[in-house]
Amino acid sequence: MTEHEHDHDHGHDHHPAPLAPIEARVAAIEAVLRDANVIEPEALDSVIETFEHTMGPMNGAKVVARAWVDPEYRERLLADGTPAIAELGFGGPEGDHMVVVANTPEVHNLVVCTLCSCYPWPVLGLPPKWYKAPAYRSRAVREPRALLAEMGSPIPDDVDVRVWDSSAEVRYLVLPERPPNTDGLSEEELAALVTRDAMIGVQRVL
Amino acid sequence: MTEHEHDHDHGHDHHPAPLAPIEARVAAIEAVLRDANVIEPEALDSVIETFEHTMGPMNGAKVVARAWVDPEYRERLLADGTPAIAELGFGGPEGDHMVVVANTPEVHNLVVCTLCSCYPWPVLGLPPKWYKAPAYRSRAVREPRALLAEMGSPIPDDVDVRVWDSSAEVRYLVLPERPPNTDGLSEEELAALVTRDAMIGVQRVL
Amino acid sequence: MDGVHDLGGLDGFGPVDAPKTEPVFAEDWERRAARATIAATLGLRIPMPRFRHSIERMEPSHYLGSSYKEHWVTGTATLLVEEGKTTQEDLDRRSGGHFPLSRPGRGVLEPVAPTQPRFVVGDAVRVRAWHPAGHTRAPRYVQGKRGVIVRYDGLHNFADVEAHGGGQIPVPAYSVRFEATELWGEAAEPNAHMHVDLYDNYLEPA
Amino acid sequence: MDGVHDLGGLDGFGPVDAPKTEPVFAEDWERRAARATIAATLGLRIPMPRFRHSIERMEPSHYLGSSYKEHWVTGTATLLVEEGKTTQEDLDRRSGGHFPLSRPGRGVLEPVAPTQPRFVVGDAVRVRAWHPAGHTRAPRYVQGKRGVIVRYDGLHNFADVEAHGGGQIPVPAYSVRFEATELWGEAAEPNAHMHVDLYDNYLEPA
Repeated sequence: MTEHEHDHDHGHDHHPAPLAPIEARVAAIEAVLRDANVIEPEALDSVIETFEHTMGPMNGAKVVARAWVDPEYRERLLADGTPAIAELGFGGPEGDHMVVVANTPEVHNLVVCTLCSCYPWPVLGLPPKWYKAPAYRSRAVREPRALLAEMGSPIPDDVDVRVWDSSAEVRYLVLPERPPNTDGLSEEELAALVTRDAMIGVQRVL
Repeated sequence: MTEHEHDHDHGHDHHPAPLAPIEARVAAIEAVLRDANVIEPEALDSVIETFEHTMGPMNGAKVVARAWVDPEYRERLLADGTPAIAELGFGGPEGDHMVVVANTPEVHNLVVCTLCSCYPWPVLGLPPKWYKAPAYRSRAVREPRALLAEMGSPIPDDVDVRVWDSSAEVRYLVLPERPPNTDGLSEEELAALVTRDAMIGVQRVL
Repeated sequence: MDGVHDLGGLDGFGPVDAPKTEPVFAEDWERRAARATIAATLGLRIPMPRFRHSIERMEPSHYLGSSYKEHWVTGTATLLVEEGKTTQEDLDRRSGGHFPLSRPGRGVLEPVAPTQPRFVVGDAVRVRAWHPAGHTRAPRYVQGKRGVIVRYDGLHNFADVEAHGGGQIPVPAYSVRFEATELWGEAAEPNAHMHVDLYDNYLEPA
Repeated sequence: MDGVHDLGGLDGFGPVDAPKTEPVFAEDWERRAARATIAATLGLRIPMPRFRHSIERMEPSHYLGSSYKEHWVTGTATLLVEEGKTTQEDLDRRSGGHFPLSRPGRGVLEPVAPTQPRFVVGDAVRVRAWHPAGHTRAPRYVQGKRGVIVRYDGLHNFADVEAHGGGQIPVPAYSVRFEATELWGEAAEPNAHMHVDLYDNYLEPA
């Protein structure tokens, strides 16, 4: 960072100061938060740890596996996602208006947030970078079949592709189809088959 | 440039090579043009000199002044711009399908190229940077009145604002209104009053 | 605002680069950026729509050329300036370079009152071609387009006013289904539907 | 392609920064870039629509974040690669860093035959919602919208096929007038009209 400091005085001529490195920008914000008595950033460490260790697709996988083994749960889940997901202990910010959409032989669901990066934190954690990047957000609503084929999941022509743009308060979870030949697996073993990508809808077959 | 060369080998890892300076990129193209026997860049020096010295708004200003002093020329100019402009010796690439649009007390015209940078080279030269930049191109068709007001030319509500997006082959020239109290001026003196901005339409009053 | 953040249908971003797995925070600054963002929005009591709008106001090339964590950094710093906790100069000094911030907003606080649902599932609706200058959750790709209500999601605080200091105004929200051909014309893929979550205020009977 | 080059109506770029005067070429590399661009397009016989498309295919953040002269450099280098005169690696080596090029095209050569005018001045037309993947001169902001023919401009080579190697196919071109409210809905300014020059192939009777 220090190698850029001498350029600061030139910020107003035709050679603007070089961009501050992103690490230095974060440090500047942290310092402002402290010096202006807004809040101590460290006070949020526990929230960050929650993102890293408590939230994540392993939660959504449990919801999916339960729906696969328990038809009544599946019915509750599809009728009103939020309380059904809360039965398994998951909820909170970005997860308090959950809608679960089920893939069937006739329907494939795909979730996107074209306007920003909305994502169901309690069941999937923070979104991967590609979910928030322009290529996915621009193409998911315009050419979902081409996109899914590129990402390894071509969708047969007779399957209705349903794209869900989470543009308001609802957050979506895709319920994938249970893979064939899994009758003997336990709920826990089934959960281990469920991927983040399948619950976003960019992977059709598990 | 040399300070970046050592980074070239890292282009395929997670720290891509730094961007080559634009001067070095131009030099690389020049070298390719020579080495691949496409053409000697220097062979085009005379064309570049034409852009710098022969083309420019001084040509359009002569067209405007002539139209102000010669009603029959004005009529020909508005009926079919290209031959009328050729009468004064101006024509060629980006000027062979000219349409001239006249401002009146009831009408104000504004020219833009939203898709790229089309511009009537023979009468206005190469466009200024702002004409090619996103702010102008995005706003001219969406909020021309707000844009013109910001640029110093508020347009009265009862004046029809006509925006011309030169999206195909035609190139436009705005014929501004002749300023009041200029009866005694010669055609050459009148031409000296005409600005590039008035012939684009971002300036209404001369 | 019809900004570049409103990515639905925009072309030119190439393939989705989706590694199979990635860490929640790839680098330490990303973890600290998330922490500082949550800290600032909590400490300053910034409603989520206002935070989103602080990111939407980024310089478009910066928005498209940086990661979402950098968006958080830029939005958070912009809000700290707008709340009087720091200044551009202070951030530049602290970060040892230029600290890019978002542009000033152009949004106007619309007078909106709480309402009850005007539509039921199955109703044909048209999305208003509202194109507000400020924050909105009506993506450009559905504005002016016709769809059908497929789900009622209850009352939610209207993001468009909360983003601009108008407080929490509960209005109905729905999921609206669109035919791909209605949105993308001749470029539409077969057998595909897009669903967008829209507030009652965005809709009119079709 | 509905790329970021298609700027009409996009918001977020701030005020137009228009100095009163500027040199034709502010820096030596700009003059040399113009010379090399003209040299390459002449030497390789690149039709103008193909050159424009080489720029439209730039990485969107690069397009929006760089000057038009840098667009020329990027498009020209991309065409030199696509014509087999150089390679990415050669350009990187020659420029001593990373030389950013445009993305591969996705355009499809449409079968188009020469036609005669189907419309006359005064006809109501609708612009096809064609949204082709390749080069087009139908801006996104008028696709699907209704207007009125105000001028017939004769036959011109259809840019959409010439850009993709289809040669020179003469088709009619018109200027089409649109009401601001048709294009921008509730955000339209009063007493304003937008005119876009459109090929016959883009239009259908309204």
